[in-house]
Amino acid sequence: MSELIVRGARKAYGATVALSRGDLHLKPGEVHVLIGSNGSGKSTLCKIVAGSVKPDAGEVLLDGKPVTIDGPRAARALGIGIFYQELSLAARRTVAENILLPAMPVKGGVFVDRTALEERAAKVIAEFKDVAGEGFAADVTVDRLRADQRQLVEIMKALATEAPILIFDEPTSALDRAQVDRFFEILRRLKQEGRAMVFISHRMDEIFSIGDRVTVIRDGATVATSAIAETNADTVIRQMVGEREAVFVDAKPPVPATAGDAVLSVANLSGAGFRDISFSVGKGEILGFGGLHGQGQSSVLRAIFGALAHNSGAIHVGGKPCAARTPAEAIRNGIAYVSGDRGRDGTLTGRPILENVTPIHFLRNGLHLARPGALTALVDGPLKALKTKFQDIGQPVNSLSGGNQQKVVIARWLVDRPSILLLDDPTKGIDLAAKSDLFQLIRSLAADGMGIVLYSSEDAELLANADRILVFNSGAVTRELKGEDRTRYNLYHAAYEAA
Amino acid sequence: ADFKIGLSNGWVGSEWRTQMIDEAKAAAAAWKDKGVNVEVVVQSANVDVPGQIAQVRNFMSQGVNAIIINPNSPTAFDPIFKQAKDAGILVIATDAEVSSKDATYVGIDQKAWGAAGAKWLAETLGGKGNVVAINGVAGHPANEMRVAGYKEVFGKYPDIKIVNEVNANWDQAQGQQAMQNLLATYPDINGVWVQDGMAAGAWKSIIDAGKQSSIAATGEIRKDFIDIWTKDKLNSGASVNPPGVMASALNVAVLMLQGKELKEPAAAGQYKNAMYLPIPFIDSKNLPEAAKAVDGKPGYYSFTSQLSIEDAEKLFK
Amino acid sequence: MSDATQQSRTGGLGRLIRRYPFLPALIILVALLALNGIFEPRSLGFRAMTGLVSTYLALMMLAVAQTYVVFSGDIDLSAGSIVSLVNVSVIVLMQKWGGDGFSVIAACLAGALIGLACGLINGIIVAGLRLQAIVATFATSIFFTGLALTVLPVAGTPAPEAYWTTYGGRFFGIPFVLYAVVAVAIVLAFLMRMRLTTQMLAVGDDQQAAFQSGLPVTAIRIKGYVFCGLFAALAALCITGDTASGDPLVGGKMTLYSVAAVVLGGSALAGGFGTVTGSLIGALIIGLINALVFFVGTPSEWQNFAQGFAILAALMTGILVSRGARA
Amino acid sequence: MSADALASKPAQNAVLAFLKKPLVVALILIVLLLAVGEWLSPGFASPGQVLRLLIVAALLGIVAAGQNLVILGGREGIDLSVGGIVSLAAILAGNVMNGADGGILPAILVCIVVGAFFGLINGVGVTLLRIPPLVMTLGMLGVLQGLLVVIRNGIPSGRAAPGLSDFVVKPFLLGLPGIIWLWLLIGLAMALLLRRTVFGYRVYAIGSNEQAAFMAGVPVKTIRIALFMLSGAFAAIAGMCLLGYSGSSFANVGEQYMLPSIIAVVLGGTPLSGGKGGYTGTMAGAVLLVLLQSILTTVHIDESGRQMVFGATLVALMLFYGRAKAMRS
Ligand SMILES: Nc1ncnc2c1ncn2[C@@H]1O[C@H](COP(=O)(O)OP(=O)(O)OP(=O)(O)O)[C@@H](O)[C@H]1O
Ligand SMILES: Nc1ncnc2c1ncn2[C@@H]1O[C@H](COP(=O)(O)OP(=O)(O)OP(=O)(O)O)[C@@H](O)[C@H]1O
Ligand SMILES: [Mg+2]
Ligand SMILES: [Mg+2]
Repeated sequence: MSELIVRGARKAYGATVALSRGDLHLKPGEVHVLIGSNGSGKSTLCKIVAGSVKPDAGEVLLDGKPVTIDGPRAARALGIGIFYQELSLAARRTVAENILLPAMPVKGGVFVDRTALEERAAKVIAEFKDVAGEGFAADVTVDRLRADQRQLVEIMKALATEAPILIFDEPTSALDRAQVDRFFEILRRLKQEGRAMVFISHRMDEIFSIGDRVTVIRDGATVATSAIAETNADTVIRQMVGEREAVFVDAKPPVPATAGDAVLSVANLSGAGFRDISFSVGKGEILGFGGLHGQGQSSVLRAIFGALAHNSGAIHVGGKPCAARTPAEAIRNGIAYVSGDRGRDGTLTGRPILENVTPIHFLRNGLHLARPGALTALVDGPLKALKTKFQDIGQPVNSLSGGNQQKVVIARWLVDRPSILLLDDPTKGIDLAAKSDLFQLIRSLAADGMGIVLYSSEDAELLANADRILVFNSGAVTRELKGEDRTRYNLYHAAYEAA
Repeated sequence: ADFKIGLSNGWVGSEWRTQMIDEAKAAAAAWKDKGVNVEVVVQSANVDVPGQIAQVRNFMSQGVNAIIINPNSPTAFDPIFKQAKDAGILVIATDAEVSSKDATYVGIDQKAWGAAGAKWLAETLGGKGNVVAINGVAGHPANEMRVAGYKEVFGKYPDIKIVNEVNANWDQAQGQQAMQNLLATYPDINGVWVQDGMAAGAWKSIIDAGKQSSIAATGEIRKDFIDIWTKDKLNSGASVNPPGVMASALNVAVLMLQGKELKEPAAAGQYKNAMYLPIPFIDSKNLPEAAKAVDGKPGYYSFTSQLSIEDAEKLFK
Repeated sequence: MSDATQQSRTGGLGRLIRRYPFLPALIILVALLALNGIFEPRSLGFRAMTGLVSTYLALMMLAVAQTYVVFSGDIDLSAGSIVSLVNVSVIVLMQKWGGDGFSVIAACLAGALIGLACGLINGIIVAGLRLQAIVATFATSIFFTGLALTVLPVAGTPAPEAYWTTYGGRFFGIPFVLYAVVAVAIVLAFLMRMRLTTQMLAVGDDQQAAFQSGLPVTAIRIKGYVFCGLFAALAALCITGDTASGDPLVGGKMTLYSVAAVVLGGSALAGGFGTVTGSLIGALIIGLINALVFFVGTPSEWQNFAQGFAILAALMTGILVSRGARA
Repeated sequence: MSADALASKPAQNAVLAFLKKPLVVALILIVLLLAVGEWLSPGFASPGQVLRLLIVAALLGIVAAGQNLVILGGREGIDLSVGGIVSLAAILAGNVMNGADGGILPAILVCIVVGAFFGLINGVGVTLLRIPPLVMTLGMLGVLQGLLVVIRNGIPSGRAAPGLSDFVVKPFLLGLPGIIWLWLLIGLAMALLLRRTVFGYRVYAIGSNEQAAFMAGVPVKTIRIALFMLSGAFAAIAGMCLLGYSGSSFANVGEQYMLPSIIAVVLGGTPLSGGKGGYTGTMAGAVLLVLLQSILTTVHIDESGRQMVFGATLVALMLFYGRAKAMRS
């Protein structure tokens, strides 16, 4: 019914080869997982199929016949719908308009058919009704939605195409568990209907719970395709990393380090989206923030960092009061903040890697002159420590893959060591190997005496790396999990109970 | 007040316009000595044609007796002037002619103005030589009339050749640049016909190139330029478009409002509604007098003249 | 931004403004009308109001024209010179074709076509060749002005009386311009419901996203410029009616006013948000500010400053109010 | 394919990449235009004439320096008020010096302070009130134009000091007038500012992603306000030089620099979206623009024809630069 074959797809951006040999065989009625480390070319392959990237070579066959896809419109006409990793929403249009933007119902040939628009949008929205969260409605503009809700809109937009072939490029990276479950229910139903779906995620559990077959892509080339039932996480990871040593996320809680004096203490902090938050982080400690998405974890971190106002409460850094009103002030006080939303808060798009790593160094040292030579030597260490892949320090940061961009953003904080590191879901879109590198580094930073707060939307990550976990619910801390209490069960229990 | 007169000015890009309005205001005040109270209301701003039409409408809303306008367009005001006249308002245009048969033009003949400068230049050059022209804004009626004026005169001198004509938008610096370019490409220029403030710019380029002894060029009437003219003994001549034209128009307007009738109805010009004022001319012969007239004034002050009340009265029955 | 509580902080006014982005402009307009009325009661009379509309109808049209490119995040600095070009073309054609009723209509149609062609050229250059809108349309504005000067080298050439007496005349006791306003309002109401409008706004919001969603982005932007050219032509027809003559420089100064009117009307210059209704109001605001400055009795040398200052203040107020409500 | 051919391919690419650099494009076009000018009217490319063109280009180029900074700072940065500031500075400078060399220094001070002051207002409007720059500076242009009328009504307009005029038009060192040296100095200063100072790094940072820069501790507002102040100051300096060029101040002298200063920046390879580009290209862009205008003045055709050729040529030139990337890459 809708069998898609991609053969030898190739795409290079200047010197960077994004995809050297992309092969994919997608059958009707399956969820086909595409997996590979950051920058391996998954998104590129998807965009080629969806028509938004022009391949240098390769062919696409639909039901056995070669087709030319010369743009997103052509792809749609061929029955291919896509969820874009970076989303494709019009922020000031309503949810309903966004969902049906690619194919607005019209009457009289040119006028928007509002009734049909609302009806059809309502149908798709209804599927996520109880998990979409507060403030989600058909007539709300997208700019008023949270990140996870926007991702839902993008999912709905893909679903509304009713295309026989659907591509989902990391659709779950911002969703909470209930939303993911609902999404998977829908995928299973579509599977029954005989549709073909590509699904990309860096989360192993998701892959094994929804996938039928998996294609592994490494360094721009398809490595292997196998049935999910006939493979396991270990094998997949080995295929992903190739010769390199396979890495695993340790699911067992580490032995808690003995926390030193408090480097950061927060008392009764309240503001927009959080209230009455108190905690302290000791020297060498990794404090985890857990709970469902958007329960105030990010806001607290941003408030400490001076990027969000707080109404009341006290923040002490190294024993001294520090109520930063701007990030600059917080940085001068030794606070670092890594945002998961690198597109918005992180990368200086279009600028060289060097310029992306240096701003904190300038600020903390009160510099006025910049000497590129000395700076290059300076930033080399942190970039290496994170195993950042790049060709040239003068290369624009956006020519790197998402994961490597994130590493560049993290590296900027490591040039001059901060005393407090706030991690706001820092691994969004980072592959497993990179994650493992990152957490090793974080642990060693902690061992050197840094105080670290880690908010992660991935429970496994939190359980594996945090010494202590504060569970957030509706803007308040509802539980503290220490030592042996740090279990998945306790975490879920605390996260889901009514606040 | 006995009469309320609206003054409309649609462009404020030069001191000349400011002086024009100031002189008109002073002229209105001078009527007090004659026992006539003339109140003026002024609208003066950079506006486009619709904006100036709105100015006229605002005057109509205020119920003025007469409107004196320095129009941004010769033809665009036909409909609104008709409405004004229907409302019993006297309309007088000055400085630039208008086509409306419901208005009277009181001012100089721009074509004759252009011709006067050209005639001086042609005679100074002895009827032969290479001439360039630096004009104002292409498509602007006053500019085109002046151009027509010099073309007609130069046409009568077969040995005078217009080698190039450029537009410098009545901007002094652009006039200077244009002259520079022209001097570079036409080393054998004998004469330059240039108008208004651009003349000062053009002369600066001529002086910078050290050609002031070999080139004759028209000049302008601001004190700044008259000073340089005197000091450097430039070979120049300038027709005068006095900023006093609006004051002259005001004097005529008041007499008309008093119900007096013109001896000769205003019927000159292409639109048959003009009453032309004399165009003074400054050349080396009367330069000292002109210099004396502007002595002690600021640099931007233009040499001026106007129809006094007495002069104006002589035009009426 | 990432917090649930953000949502609940929206007052009733905020919701109204989000639904009707031109509301702040409307309030400013009403305030200006009231002030004009206080300082010169006659300026609110039927005659004066009709006059205001007939004079500023051209700027209103041009503001609408500009809005259609602003919707998709573009700008057209040549809009005013399109007005000039169409104005002189229509005048010359009317004269050439005899000036009777039929030729007047034919010339108007030709004028619309010329506007459309200019818009198409802009669209192809900006969207098709992907040049930066501000500089590219500045370049085409120079070109169009040159063209207008070729068509009619000097201002003049009266329009046939049939044309401007119609524009300035009355039918069944109601001025023609009011019919025109109603007709335009109806047309705009239809245009607002067009899919194209939504698509333009989506393109203005995020061009890449719109493209990836499968919208024909280039075509949509070109259509925006074509609309702009068309409405600029309508503006030219209004100017021709109000001035009854041709002038190759008539529209030059209107361009920046049209941009100001769009912003005054509450549209986002970056695209993705706005209404044509707002732009119409914005154009009237400019007109009323100019009138008010005079009626208040501002000394002549301060008038230009007062106008500039008042427009700047209105621009700021509008932006601040609507943002305050939206936040 | 032989090994040779394989080896020469990257070299070819390097040449092609070099030829595509905006600065190189501009320089090639400049040479081309000079040749065309000389061919159309002999004497056009003579050293003296080129020097005079450079003086005019320097005036534009100095305005464009500020414009360039504001554009680099991103967030649709643009400064339309430079037209008004140039005029204002020319008038103020004339009044302050009023023909006396002793007044030059005070005039410089007054101009820079006044220019920076209006830049400050622009910057505050753009950053603190978050008015889009185009709107803010357009409004400011209206205010400045009004202010010019007020000022010219109130105070007598003065004259350039001979020293200032000499500085602009008379050869000063190596046959070049002072203004050219000033321009070169500004070029050098801009290059250092943008490439070797933290300020410069920060300008690019806020130009490419303001929010990210803010989160990395860049004082976003301070920098942007500084950019607008610099733009005002550069426009004011240009206004002063313009006074020196024309000898006396008058009306709206500055308006002719408003949009051309933007064009010069674009022709120099700085896209209006900000965060990319530099001033060296802009200098070439200014020369290119002035050259084009001058060629057209010397050709004997109607003004209407000149304008059409000018407009069309500008569009054609822009095709060499800053074409946005195709959406489907
Ligand atoms: N527009 C672009 N310009 C230049 N290089 C690009 C561009 N898009 C992608 N690349 C490069 O292509 C490679 C593959 O990128 P792609 O986005 O397909 O990776 P991915 O597998 O989706 O990674 P991730 O898991 O981080 O999303 C990367 O090395 C990236 O640097
Ligand atoms: N609370 C906030 N959360 C997220 N982004 C913000 C916040 N406040 C400001 N920003 C972003 O950063 C930009 C600059 O903000 P900011 O006030 O505070 O500059 P600044 O670094 O403090 O400059 P200065 O120190 O000179 O005042 C804003 O325009 C906005 O985009
Ligand atoms: Mg990807
Ligand atoms: Mg990616």
